[in-house]
This record gives sequence, C-alpha cells and structure tokens, in this order.
Amino acid sequence: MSDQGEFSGELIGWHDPDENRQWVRENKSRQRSDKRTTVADAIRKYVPDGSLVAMGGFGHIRIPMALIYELVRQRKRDLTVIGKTAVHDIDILIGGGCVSRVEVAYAFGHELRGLSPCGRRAVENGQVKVTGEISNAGYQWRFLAAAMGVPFMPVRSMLGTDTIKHSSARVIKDPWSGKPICLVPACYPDVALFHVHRCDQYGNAQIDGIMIEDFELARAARRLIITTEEIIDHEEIQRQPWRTVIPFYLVDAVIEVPFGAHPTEMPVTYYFDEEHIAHWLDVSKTPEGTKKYFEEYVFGVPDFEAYLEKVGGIRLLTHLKQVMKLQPDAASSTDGAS
Amino acid sequence: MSDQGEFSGELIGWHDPDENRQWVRENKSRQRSDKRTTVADAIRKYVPDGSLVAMGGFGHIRIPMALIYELVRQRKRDLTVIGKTAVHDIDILIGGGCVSRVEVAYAFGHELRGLSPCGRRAVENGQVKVTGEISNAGYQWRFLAAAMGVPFMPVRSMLGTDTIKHSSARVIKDPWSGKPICLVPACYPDVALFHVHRCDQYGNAQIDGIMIEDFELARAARRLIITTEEIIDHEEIQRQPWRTVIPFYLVDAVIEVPFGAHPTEMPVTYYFDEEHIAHWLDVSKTPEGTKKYFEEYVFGVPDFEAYLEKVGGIRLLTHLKQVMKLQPDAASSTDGAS
Amino acid sequence: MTEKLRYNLTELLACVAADLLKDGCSVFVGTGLPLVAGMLAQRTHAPGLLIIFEAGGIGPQVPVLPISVGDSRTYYKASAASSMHDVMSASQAGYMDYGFLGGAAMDCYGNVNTTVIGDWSHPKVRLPGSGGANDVSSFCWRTIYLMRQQSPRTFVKKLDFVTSPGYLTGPGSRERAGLPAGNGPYRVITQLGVYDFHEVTKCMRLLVLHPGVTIQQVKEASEFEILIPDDITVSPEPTPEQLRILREIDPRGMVISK
Amino acid sequence: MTEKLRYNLTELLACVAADLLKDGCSVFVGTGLPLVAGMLAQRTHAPGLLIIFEAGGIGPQVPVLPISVGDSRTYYKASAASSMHDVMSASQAGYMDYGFLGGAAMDCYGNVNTTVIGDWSHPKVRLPGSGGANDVSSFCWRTIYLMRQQSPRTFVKKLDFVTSPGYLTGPGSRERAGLPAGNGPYRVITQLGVYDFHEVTKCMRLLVLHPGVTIQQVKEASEFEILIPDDITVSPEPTPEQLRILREIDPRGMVISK
Repeated sequence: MSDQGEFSGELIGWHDPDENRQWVRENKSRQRSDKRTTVADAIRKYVPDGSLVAMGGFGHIRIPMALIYELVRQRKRDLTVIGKTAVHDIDILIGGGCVSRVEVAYAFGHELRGLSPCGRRAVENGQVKVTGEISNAGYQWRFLAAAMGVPFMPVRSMLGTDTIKHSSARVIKDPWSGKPICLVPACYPDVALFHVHRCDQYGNAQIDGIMIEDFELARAARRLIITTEEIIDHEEIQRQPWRTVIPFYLVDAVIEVPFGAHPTEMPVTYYFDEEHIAHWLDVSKTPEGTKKYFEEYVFGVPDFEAYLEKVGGIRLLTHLKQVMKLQPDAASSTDGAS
Repeated sequence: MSDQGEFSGELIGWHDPDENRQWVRENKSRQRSDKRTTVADAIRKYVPDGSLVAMGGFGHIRIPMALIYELVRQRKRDLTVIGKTAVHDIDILIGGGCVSRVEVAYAFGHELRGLSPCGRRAVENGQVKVTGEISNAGYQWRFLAAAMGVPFMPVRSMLGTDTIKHSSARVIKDPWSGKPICLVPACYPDVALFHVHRCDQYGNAQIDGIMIEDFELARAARRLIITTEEIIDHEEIQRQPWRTVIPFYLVDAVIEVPFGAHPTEMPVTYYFDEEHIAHWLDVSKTPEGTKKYFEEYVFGVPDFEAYLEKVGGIRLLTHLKQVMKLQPDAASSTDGAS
Repeated sequence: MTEKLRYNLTELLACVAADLLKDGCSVFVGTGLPLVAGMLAQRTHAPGLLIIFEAGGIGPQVPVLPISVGDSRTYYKASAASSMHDVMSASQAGYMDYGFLGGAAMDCYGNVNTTVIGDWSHPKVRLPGSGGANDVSSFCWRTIYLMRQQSPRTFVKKLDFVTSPGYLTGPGSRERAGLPAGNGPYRVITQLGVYDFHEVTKCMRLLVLHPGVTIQQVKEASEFEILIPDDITVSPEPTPEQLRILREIDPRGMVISK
Repeated sequence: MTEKLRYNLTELLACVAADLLKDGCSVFVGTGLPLVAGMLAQRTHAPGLLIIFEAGGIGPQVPVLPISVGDSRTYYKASAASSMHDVMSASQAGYMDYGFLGGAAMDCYGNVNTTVIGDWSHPKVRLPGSGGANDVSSFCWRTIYLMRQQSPRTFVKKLDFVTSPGYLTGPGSRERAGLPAGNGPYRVITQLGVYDFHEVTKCMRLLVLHPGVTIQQVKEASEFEILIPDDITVSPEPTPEQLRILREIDPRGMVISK
C-alpha cells in the first residue's frame, strides 16, 4: 500500500462524477419513448468491441443468455467483463473469444458444478487477463457509488488481504473513528445486460424473487439493454408502480425474449436446464468441443428462438416450468445430479 | 470549516461501527419470535426519556400516530427528534412537551398547509433547541451509512453553504477526483416508529406505495416499533417474500392498529383527515388551545381506538377510505381547501 | 395591471414558470406552485415532461394537485413509486434537468435562505430549514426559483443564512466547494418579472418584466443591484386555455386562488 | 475407520459442522456442505437457525439442496427475498453470527486462499477468487471453515495469495487493518478433525479428532505446526437420525455422496 493508500489493481469503469453527470445529461433520454428493438440491433448498437460489460443476475440465475449468445454470434471482441459472480455468462463469452480482460470478484467457477474448464484455460494460457481482484460486496458497492453519483463507497472488508492489494480500492482513516477504512471506487459499466420477468415498452421493469445486485447495477451502467419474458401494457405498471425496480429512463433497449435466460434459472418461472449446463461443462473441456458447441448452438442457428427449438423446444421448456412450479418434489428428481 | 474539515453541528446518533456491531450482537434477536404487544407496553419498554427518536413516513404520509399520541400520553420527556421532514409527528410531540432537541432537515412546517405555530413558538422561545442542520438527502444517507454499518456516506450536496457549517458533516478531498466531497456521519436512532400496511407476528413487513426513507431507516435504528393496519399470517409473507421490505430480525415490537396513521395518509388505503389537521393547526396557535387539544384527544381518551371514535368513528374512516379509493374525483371535492 | 379581472398573479407566475419547462425533460418538484407549473406544462407544450417527487413518485399522471410531497397522488398511475434514496441518487447522478424551489430570501448570486430570520442560535423567525432544497439546488442542472414577494427584505445583500447554494460567492465557487460542475440557478420568477444570472459574473440580471411592471419597480424591490440589460421582454399573459387548465389542475384553488 | 460402511466422510463433516450452530443464531451460507450442515442443524437441535444467502434469500424453509447461491430454493417460503446489498449490509452491521466457508489453502492464522495457485500474474491454477468469502470472513462474528483435504499442500506456512482474512499476521492485526473488531475464524473442520485458534497467539489449535484419526496424522497433514493441547476430544459419530435427515436434505447425493 502506498502512502496514499493506493493499490496495484487497474481502475476499471470509474469516471469523475462530473464527467459522468455530463454524459448522462447528453446521452440518457428522459423521454418516455418506445424502446422495443431486436436482440441483434441492440447488441450492434450498444456493445462496441472493447466495451466494459456487466450482466444482471447472479451465477446461473436470471442471466440474459439471448444477449450473451448474440455477443458471440456478432463476434464481439476485446470485451472487459465485470466478474461479479460471473459464471455461465462469462464462460460462454470467453469460450466465444469475446473477452480479453476480467475484473474478478468471482469468475472461472460454476459454484457447486465445479470449476470452469474454458475460463481457467483462457486465464492460465494468458488469453484472458485479470485486471484486478475485489470481493462481491465490494463490487456491488462500487455499483451503489455509481448509482448515487458519488466517487466512492466506504467498505469494511478486503482490508489486510492480498485481495485489496490487487484491487483499485484505497484505504483512508475514518475521520470519526480514526480507524482505517477501505474506499471502493464507483464503477460505471459501459453497458449492462439484463433479463427481467416483465416490463413495458418504455422499459419500466418488474423482477420477481431476489434482486441480487440489479437495483444498483441498473443505475450504475451507462447503457442498459433489457430482455424480458413478457412485454406488458404500461397500464399494468401504473397499477402497482412500487413494483417497478427499473424506471424507464435508465433503459436504452427492450426486447421480448421468452425463456431468454435458458439454460439458467428464471426465478419462480423456470428452472435450470441442468442437462444443457452439464453438456457445456463437458464439451468446453477442450477447445475443439468448445468450438463445436458454438457452431451448433450459436452460428448454426439464426437466432435465440431457433436455439430454443434446438435445445428441446416447447417440451423441454414446459418441463423446466413444471420443475420450478412443482418444487421441491419434481425438482429433486431432476436436479444437479444429472 | 476547520483544517480537519469539521463543522459546528452537534454529532447526533453516531456510534463507532464496532461499538454498534457489538450492540446489535447483544440486543437484536435473530430468533423468529412472536413480537405482538400493545402500543402502551412498546412505548414504555423501548422509548425511555431522552431517546433519539425517528419516525417512518414523510410529512403527513404514513406517520405512526398511535405511537406518537402514546408518547404524549406517557408524558415522555427530553426526546431528541430526527427532523427528517418531520411535520405532523414532531408538531404533536413538541406540543405535548416531549421534545427538547431537534436536528433539522425539515421541521416546524406543514408543507402546503403552512408553518407550524407550536413548533415555531417552541424553537423561538428556546423550549426546543436545534442541534444542527442537514438536508433531506444528507439525512437519509446518514441512515444508509448506519444500515450498512459504515461510519459515513459521501454526498455532493450541502457543500459551500451555512447548512453544512451547522451540520455534523465533514469535508475531505476525494482521493480519485481530487475534488472536495462532503461526508455525512452514520446516524443510528435509538428507536424508530413505523406504521405499515401489513406484517406478520414476527415483524416481516410489507409497505405499499413509495418507500421514502424507510428501507434505510428501519435498518439504521437500534430499536424498531411497528404498528400495522393488519397482522397477516406468516404464510402470506412466505408467498411473496420479495414484498418484505423489513425482515423480522430488525423488529422489536408489532402492534395491529387499524387507521394507525390518522389523521395522516396511509398510501392507497385512506386519505388525510384534512379537517382534523386543520383543527390542530388552528388550536395550536395558542398554548391554551394546544393544551386543550391534548386534554380532549389524548389524556381524555384511554387509547387510540377511543380517539378514533372521538374524531368521527367508522363513518369518518370509511369516508377517508373512499376519498382515497375514489381519487381523483372524490378527493378533489374534499381536499386541502377545508 | 388592467388584466386583474381576467387572471391573478399566481396564474401568471404558473404560466411563466410552465413556459420554462422543455418537453422531454425531467423536473424535480415539490407541491404547490412548482407542481402546478409542471402539470400545466405537461398539459400544454410538454406532454413528455417527466415529473419526479422527492419522496419517490416518478412520472405520475397527477390527477389533481397533491397536498403533500408524499401524497398518493404523487405516484398516481406513475412509472415508479420508489424512494428518496432512488430519486436523490438519480438527481446526484445527473438525471434531473430542472429543479423547482421557493425561498424566503435570496442574494445576488441566487443563494437562498429557508432556515432562519435573525441569528441562527436565537432566531427571530425559525423557518423549516433545507428540506430537499439544498440537494435540489446542488444536483439539478437548472434550478428555477419562485418568489412571489420580491422586496428589499427578500432580495438582500447578505442572507442571514445560506440554506441552499446559488453561485455562492461568484464564478467558480460552486466547483471550488465541490458541488457538481456546470449547474446552478437558472431563472428566478417573482411578482415583478423573470431573472437569470450573468454568464461571467453570475450576478442576477433582469430578463423579462411582467405586464405593467416597470424597471423602476424592479430596482426598488431589491437591496442589491440587479443587472438591467437593454433588451427586456414582457411576459405573455395567460391564455384562456391555460387558465382553464389551471382550474382543472387546482379545482379548489388551493394554490392558484392565493 | 471401521464405520466406513455406515457413514461417509462428508456425512460426518456435515454432522460435526451442524453441531457448531446454536439455535436462534444467524448463519451466512453458500451452497454445498455448509448449507447441508445448516439445514441439518435446523432439522435437529436448531429449528430457529436463521439461514441467509448472499444473493438475498433470508430465512427460507429450504426444501431440498439448492444448486446455486441464487437458486429459487434459497428463498423458498422465506421471510424475505432481498438483495446482496441488504444481506451484506446486515452482515457488515453485525447481524451475522456465523459464516461458513471453504478454501483451497489456509495458513496457521486462518487466512485463506481461493484466488490463485502460483504467481498471481502467471497462475499455475486460477481459482474463482474471493466471491463473497472475503466479506463473510470480514463481517461475520464467527467464521467456520470446511476443508476436506487437509495436507501439507493445503495447510501451508505461506499462502500464495491471501484472499480472505483470518487473523492476518496475528493478534490485533485484523483491528489494525481496520476490519471489524472482535470477530474472526472460529473453527476449521477437515477430514481429520476440528481446530480452533489460540486465544492469545491466534494460531491454529487441534480441538477434536474424528473417529479413528491420530494426532500423528494431524501433524503430518500440515506444513505449519498445529498446537496440540492435552485434552483432545473425539467427534461423535453421525446418528441414524442425522443420516436419515441428510438423505432427506440431499436425496440425489449431490453433496453427501462425495
């Protein structure tokens, strides 16, 4: 730690709050306009090569897979990915050759499902560079700082460890207690990709189940692309406006994509496709298998709907809904062990 | 401003984060137990004279009036009140002689309804001391810091004004931008009083409409007393756990008090009792009138139910529900002009 | 004003204020005249105006004038009913184009006092304090002030208390204090006219006179010197359409009858 | 172990871990063995155990073992389904009694590495990183570690990388670094036994041996010296009732069959 309490991690996604205010003023429309578009157009328009990208959801939960596959399909390159418990999403993006850098809270792993063959391969052979380390709470509070338009957030974790030494945080003396405290810098992703349960054509969105980091992340990201299980009438939003977790002025693009989180879980709606996840974890053990996966499921199909047909179509999707609805029992007969 | 960036406002409600962690460890039960009690017992147990008190809600919205009147009935003294847009609540408490100090973001006023005769009288004749000034955002972010267990929160307002000079905030140099930034100290009220739409016997609470500052305040307060329009079965909470804004482990006491916010508004449930508020603003112009009000509506009745009978009973309360439901039209025929 | 019979001052101020609000912009309002102006703009030239309330109401179709900033009507048919944290954060992050405030007294830099008249520790008159005003004037891109009683006692050389920041002590002083860059007081509307602030000196400047008001009246109603340029325009009078809509917005005349 | 046929190591560890959790306390868990232990405790001696998940699940009646920390089952019939901000804030504010973690390697002060094996910039093996582990070990009052492969390569003198804090460099070093006061590693459970940390030196100390394990095995399975007191107890073997419940919790043996 330097005298200024600085560390060696690269500062990713930070902007001077005044610079970001100016950017918001000029680029985020406060007009309630129809933002419906296509997955392909949204990715083309808002995710240039080299972008700093964050995904809503967590692990294998509520991951915007239609958008993820489209990034691969459009052969996006040199992305820096925010590794905030980035699991299936970052794995697919690394396998697809889209990623050159990751800031890591949690990446290259699949929780209970084990480590990520292709993610680990990429970082161990130097194809993907880790820009720095951070903790989950630290990352989420970087989003909170950005959402609030302040330059940093105080945090009492990471202190004293190598995690902070390889982070972009700083340590100062708390003026009240006199104790050292960690400050994490605001993080404004260039673009965040979300999949939600329902939203209107303007982007006012509702999410069921846990919010994870998405309240803060939606407000921190400069651009926000939302796929949704269903586009609902604005009147439905108006009926219970307190259910809106993402107001329209944060949203740049809206696309209706039923089952848009497959093979990950959409809370209270459909369960993981454990077989497909296991298949990916299996084939991605080799570069060849990885390549074949993308030929089959991304380049081999025109769009996400065709992908859904390929992975099992209505029969499978109906089953995954039943597994979710009928849990715990139905679920326990099809879960992880497959 | 001193070299340390200090100002002259008294530091109210701050604790060293480690001291507060220890207090939480020893005093906040993580056991899901039945917390139902009475208004009288809850106030007796959790609000000793001299407490630092904060009220949920805002202005004339969702104010826990049954608890407020009980503070007067039990002749609580020497309270320090958190003036976070404290309007009808603090006015009644000052009139009732319970308050000796206020930290002010907004107090002594009634928004569109004008200034507060009895609040102004008390502060102008020295009966009530103002400990310091702050802004609404500043106050609410003091609660956020406390809820997070960090010593302070960075804020970009108040800077350069007399408001900050009379606050307990400090100014430091942001290590990233090099610009001055205001830090507001965490604020942990000794007790917070809330009125909610529904909660279970353990305290898991749901609120409809705007949340105002209550998510943060519920987590900042050391003790939390909740009155509720209705106590519901735990099973109802379990059905949509994402509707829980206050989890049980934050709550110390639960009391079912229908119309517990009267004469203030309970969002989407019943409207202001504009006549009663106007009556208070009228009689509180003189100490005698104020005294008479309390004799009639607090000391003259055994409890809040008797108060409700006195102010108009079922007929009035039904009307206030209709005004809310039938808005805008019905409302416009009975609102402010009375 | 010979038009006295056709419209009152409040109605004039509401129309003047409404005309300042561009369509497709966001405006942070309290209740009272600022909200009346916002609703009027929304029902005339700015249907896409995004009205936001401090307590969490975001983009409501306000039916009739709310009495309180937290009134259910502030999120009636809204896009979101959120929290003060959310709204203040969005403001601090640069999403709020206009802020609308009142004030008891103002100086030539647009600093405002809503805290005390007299000495802070022994006030002659205790006012409510900042509320959200300091935040609004710190965060919003353009802050508009409505003060219906301009006089040498309200337009003063030195405020008893600077509750909310205008241009503080002059050019660059907001930025030096650490406030967000490039924003500040935009317009001041009084019973006499409309003022802005000089690009360089940040001092108050007369921009528009209300019908029948003279420059002399403006000068006499200020303790500090107001810049008077050569080209002064006159506020348009409220149209019958605007007056009709105002009565629709505030049927009981809670605000506009004052 | 002659009991091999009646229970496996994972079942033993789950029972040992469950016994550490007091009723009426809160525990911050991930999925896998820690959650199995929490669910077991809840279904035996600690029905009032409050189980909390990083992604927002608060007090669920977990039906069967979730696969992911965000799995819908982590808030099945829960008291609240909240956010990481809410859960991490509550933890930082002192509401979390126990934290449950695993680790690839640990030193004598209970510091843990889950980031890299080898050099950080050119890792031999890249592990997932901190995730919430650094936060859990910083915030929770008592952190319990489950490491099923104690060996001189996992109990090391010097970690390649300190991902999450134990007692750092010894007594008082957590506080000096600014971490919350008075908390830290509580127990370490391995395939050989259970360890705690010396009150004064904060060095790891043997507390309990699993059935059939010798002190010699413990010593041989560590690069650093483990304190060996005179009074060592032996872990109770899983009861038939515990084994029955474990199969109920993890019917497919995702965790306990390993």
